[in-house]
Amino acid sequence: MRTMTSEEAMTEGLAEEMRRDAAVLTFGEGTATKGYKLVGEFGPHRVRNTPLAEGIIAGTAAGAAATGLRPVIDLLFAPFMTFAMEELVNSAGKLRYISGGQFSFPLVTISRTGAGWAVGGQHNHNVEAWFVHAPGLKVVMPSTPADFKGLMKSAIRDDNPVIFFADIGLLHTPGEVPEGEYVVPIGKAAVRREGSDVTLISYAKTVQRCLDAAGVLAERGVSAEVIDLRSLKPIDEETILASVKKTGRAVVVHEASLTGGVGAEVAAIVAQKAFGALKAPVMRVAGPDAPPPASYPLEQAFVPSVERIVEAASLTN
Amino acid sequence: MRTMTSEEAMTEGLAEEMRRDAAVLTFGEGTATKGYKLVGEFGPHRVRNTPLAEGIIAGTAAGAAATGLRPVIDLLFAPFMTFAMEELVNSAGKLRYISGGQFSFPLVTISRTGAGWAVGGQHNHNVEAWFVHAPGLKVVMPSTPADFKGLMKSAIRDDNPVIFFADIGLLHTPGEVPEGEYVVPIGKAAVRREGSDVTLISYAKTVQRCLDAAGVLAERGVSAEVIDLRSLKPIDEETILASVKKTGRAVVVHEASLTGGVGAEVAAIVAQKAFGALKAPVMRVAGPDAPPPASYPLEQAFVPSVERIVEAASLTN
Amino acid sequence: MTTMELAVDRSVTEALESMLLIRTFEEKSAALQAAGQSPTMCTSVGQEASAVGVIRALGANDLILTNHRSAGHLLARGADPGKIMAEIQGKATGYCGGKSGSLHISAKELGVVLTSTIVGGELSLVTGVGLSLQMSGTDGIAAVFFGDGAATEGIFHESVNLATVWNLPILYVCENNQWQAFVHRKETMLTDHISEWAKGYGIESRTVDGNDVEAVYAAAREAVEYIRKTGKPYFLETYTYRLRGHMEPDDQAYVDKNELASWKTKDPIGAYEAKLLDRGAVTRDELDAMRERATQTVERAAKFAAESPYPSFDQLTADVYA
Amino acid sequence: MTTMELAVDRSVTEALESMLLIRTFEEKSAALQAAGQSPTMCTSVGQEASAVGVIRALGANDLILTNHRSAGHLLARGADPGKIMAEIQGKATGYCGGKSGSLHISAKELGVVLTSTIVGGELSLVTGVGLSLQMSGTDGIAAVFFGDGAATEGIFHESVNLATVWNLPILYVCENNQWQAFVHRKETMLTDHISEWAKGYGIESRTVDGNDVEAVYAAAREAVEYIRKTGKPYFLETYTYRLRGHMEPDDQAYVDKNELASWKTKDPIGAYEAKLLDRGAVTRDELDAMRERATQTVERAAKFAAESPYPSFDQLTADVYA
Ligand SMILES: Cc1ncc(C[n+]2csc(CCOP(=O)(O)OP(=O)(O)O)c2C)c(N)n1
Ligand SMILES: Cc1ncc(C[n+]2csc(CCOP(=O)(O)OP(=O)(O)O)c2C)c(N)n1
Ligand SMILES: [Mg+2]
Ligand SMILES: [Mg+2]
Repeated sequence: MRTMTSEEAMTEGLAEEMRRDAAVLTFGEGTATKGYKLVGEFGPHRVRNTPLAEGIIAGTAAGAAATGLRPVIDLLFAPFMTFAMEELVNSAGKLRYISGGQFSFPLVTISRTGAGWAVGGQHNHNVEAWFVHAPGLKVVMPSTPADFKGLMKSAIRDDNPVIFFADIGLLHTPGEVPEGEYVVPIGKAAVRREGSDVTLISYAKTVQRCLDAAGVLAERGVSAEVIDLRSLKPIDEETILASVKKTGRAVVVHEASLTGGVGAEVAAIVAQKAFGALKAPVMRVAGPDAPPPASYPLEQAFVPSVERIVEAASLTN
Repeated sequence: MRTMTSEEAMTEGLAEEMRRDAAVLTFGEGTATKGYKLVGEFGPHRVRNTPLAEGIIAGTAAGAAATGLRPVIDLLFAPFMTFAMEELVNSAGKLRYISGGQFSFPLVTISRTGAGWAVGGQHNHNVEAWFVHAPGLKVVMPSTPADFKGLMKSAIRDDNPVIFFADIGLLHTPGEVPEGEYVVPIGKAAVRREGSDVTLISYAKTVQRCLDAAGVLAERGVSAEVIDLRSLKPIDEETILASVKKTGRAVVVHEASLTGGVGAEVAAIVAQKAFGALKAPVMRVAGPDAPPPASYPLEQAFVPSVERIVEAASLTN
Repeated sequence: MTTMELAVDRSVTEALESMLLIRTFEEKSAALQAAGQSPTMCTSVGQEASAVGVIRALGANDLILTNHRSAGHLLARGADPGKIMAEIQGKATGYCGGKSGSLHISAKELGVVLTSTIVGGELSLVTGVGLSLQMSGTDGIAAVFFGDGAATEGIFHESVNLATVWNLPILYVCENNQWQAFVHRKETMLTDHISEWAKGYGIESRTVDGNDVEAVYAAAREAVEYIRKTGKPYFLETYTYRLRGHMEPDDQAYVDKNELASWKTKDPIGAYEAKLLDRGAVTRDELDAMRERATQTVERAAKFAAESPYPSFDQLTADVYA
Repeated sequence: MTTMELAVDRSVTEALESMLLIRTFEEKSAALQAAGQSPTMCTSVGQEASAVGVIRALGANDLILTNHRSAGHLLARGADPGKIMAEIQGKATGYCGGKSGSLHISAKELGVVLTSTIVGGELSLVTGVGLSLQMSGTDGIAAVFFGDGAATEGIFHESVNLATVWNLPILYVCENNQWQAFVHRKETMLTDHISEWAKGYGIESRTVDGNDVEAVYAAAREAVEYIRKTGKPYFLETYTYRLRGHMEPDDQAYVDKNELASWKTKDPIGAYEAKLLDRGAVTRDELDAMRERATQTVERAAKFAAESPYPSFDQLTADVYA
């Protein structure tokens, strides 16, 4: 199979959807500059640079979505979304419900986060849990180039606002991406490795760390199953619960800060709905409750390590 | 003991701290109009109306806090905080850490949320979990007039940004408030009722519903302990765990939407750290993953009812 | 009387009737609130000329965005008073099935797309609606109503600037009613006119006497023509005054008595009635008949709302997702 | 030579030396980045006159807020180049212990309070700093540096309006360098001058040639005096150009070659050297000596940074709370 980076895969997904549907357009700070190839193919009206103003970028997307377009907006880095919370949460997320179903908001936001570029806590801040806890939104955060493409396509086709997080640490790593039409459904997790003793549940860059941890655990005779959530809202309860009911043990892993992270939701689901099967405490391995530091070694230390995952999995035994 | 409403208690706490410390000042949209008595006592420089602009209200508070003042800002309703996320999260929450500890941000934000006034999803949206999942912030949400006062005083004295949520449904209910100096420490939960069979963990308006549920359960021979978290960050793990280790059963209750709510964090803590004591699934009873509707009967139905709490507690048996 | 005069004549009385309907509707809503029979709402008493003058200048395919103070805009657009009243009361028969309540009523069927009670929300959304219109290639325009308070939100700056840079077909209607809830406009800005701010962006702009329905209509007509011709946005400020409080009930204790009294003499309805009587365009009897019709209409609306059911409980989680 | 002339003379060469230090420092940083020995950073090459001219007009007790493009402001204020370089590299000896990196360096000891890399963050914070100064009753002022891009964020509108309404002692310094990362300013606004926007608020404002250090200094002096005398804010736009890319490395493929070339002829350092040589205020030998001193200083800084340790791992969770 051909390989490409996640960045390329995401762009390919966007370009294919723009080809398929004239209602799709994309804009953001530098979107046309960086996407000059898209400008070439789709013209300057469908690929636009904007002023430096996240609020109006998101608001424009919401207003356009409610009246027939399908905007894909690039908000650059996740912490900049703080300037667009009103438009994403109060408008895109709620106005369908508030209006009694009169409008829908088919839009996609892209933003980057996570360790990798040592850019510090105002560029790197994993806030996916906020959007999981906001009504009317969907949230995805892929870990492979194929999923970057397949989820981007699904996100664009979805009639609801989809918040698409790109893990900085994954953007430039190449991986296999199927040729032709390739769509990954929102709401469906992937079992990346099968196992029978413990379930490691993760998403984005820490999926690979879970896989590495599973390798280490295998050497110690522990068979770990690894689940890549991919979609954080809706979350694939079925896959999570089926696995934990089988293994009886769960470790949830993510880079976002521990307290109030998506891992809490996963742990809570497991503790309620797979309780009978649980043989051990539900463990969480996550970033500390601190902003990610810029200093490279510290930034790396922010991310759950293979050792910490192995240790947590061992504690469940 | 004298009684007053939560609204009055909160204002009394603020006034006392303004008397005690000249660095404390308060501003917001209509703060001086509604707080004309405070203007009378402390003058127009310390009690100010602002333009209608939440971002700059919060940013001004952060900048002032870093340079010697102790601002208390009124952001009115919780959904309006979406316009102030940048300033609260990226500045007040992170700039201490990012600057290597050069600055601190002693500020308090007040905002209202929750069912009670049938004002719909853009005035009523319980977003406390967002701030729990943001570094450098503290979050409180009291349930009694005494705690409104005591936590307001602690929040103002704290050298960190404190996000103070006022449950609309509680604001005008009177209750006892001790005379004189009365401070409630941040980070300390209150056991509102002791019990031995199940622990009901809640905060804000649903604490009373838990107490009512405990009454119903008692009639059925089930002894429920009721914990009022009061502080959501830091959260009082010790009190939660001590109780669940005693009862072996936990039900977490809040008005905020279920998915990704503070209840997920509590459930996760319990599932990891009290696992050995657990006799039953950790249950959550929460608002639906929807915006709160304006229509009064629907708005009321959004809030976990006594029946739902009783039912969840019964499922743990 | 020539056909032309007749047309003007009818338009004139329609404008007055529209204003009377709004006033009657809002005073009834407030009375119901005071009587404990309705939840709270904001009224636009004193600002009717702004709503009616602008909306009558729009075409049937033009789109409208409004805010928390929207009953006037909706009624001027021909909304069903019963469905508004029902929505205010959270009834299933309201425009939004009772989920909006008074604060965020939209009515797609009337082209009232998107209403937000987040002050400034309408300004963030209108650029997207304008973009849709631009991309669709029709000559439709989007009119957005917002207050002087909304103009102090940062999103105002972002919205007007983007609309100007992208040439979006938007009519910005700033209803400068001197109040931002409990704060007087003068406490929030040094300028008297929001149109002064607009100038900096390079958008065509103008302030009009918001209490003179004919002046508002004429200005809005000009603005709408300009937008259709050039594809560019236009900024119209209607200078007016909020005669009642911010939200019911409100004793207006914080309002300067002289200022209020002076603006009461400029009440857009009273002023227009006097003008029309003076011109001989209406008679006292016709006026009485109009008022009576408005009262009847509003009473029917109130009855409809009162008799309407609340939404069923399954609505609690309906329409979250498409 | 009179004492007065001498003083001017020294100030003149100090200004030049300060600009040379900034240029040398930033080019070294960029070279280290290119060599894989430093993380990325933004440079202010071409904008040195703005930083030096403004900062030299400030008093020792005045406070400064800056942004992602801050090395010039820090160095002009007398910051230790070694501590900046160490911070850029995430070393424990940097101004923020390595936690900031290049993008949000503040240095309380120099009065550089609060730096945010969120574009517009500095604008939201400065009103609070101004409020503290106002409440303290001193005559200190807060100077805030931000770009033309920051001016398109809504918070710009909120900040300038609040400062004007509340009479906060703030010097707004808009460094209009024609670029907002990869977007040309012209794509984001119809006006050429942000000071046009400022006018609407009623704030005193002015645009100055940002590549002429003496003109910037004179304008900033006047502004600072105005603020101290009136207690009111002042808006100063320094019109300049970003000669390097947005962030290292950047091939500037998207930049118009002619525009870039034309601004290169207006390089603030080259222009000032020529002017001073022409005036006889410096000799070629003195210039060479200055450059040599700058190079020495920067090499020492680079050595210091390179030899400095990374922060210890316990720093990961230190200083989250006070
Ligand atoms: C973002 C936000 N902040 C505050 C409020 C509370 N609020 C509702 S209306 C209002 C005043 C609005 O003033 P203006 O924009 O002038 O409109 P008007 O009410 O005068 O028509 C305020 C402060 C809100 N709804 N949204
Ligand atoms: C809120 C926010 N949006 C976007 C960015 C990414 N970004 C960093 S610098 C920059 C351009 C800033 O332009 P300007 O304000 O003119 O400053 P300059 O870089 O030209 O000095 C952008 C878009 C950011 N840091 N913060
Ligand atoms: Mg107003
Ligand atoms: Mg710039």
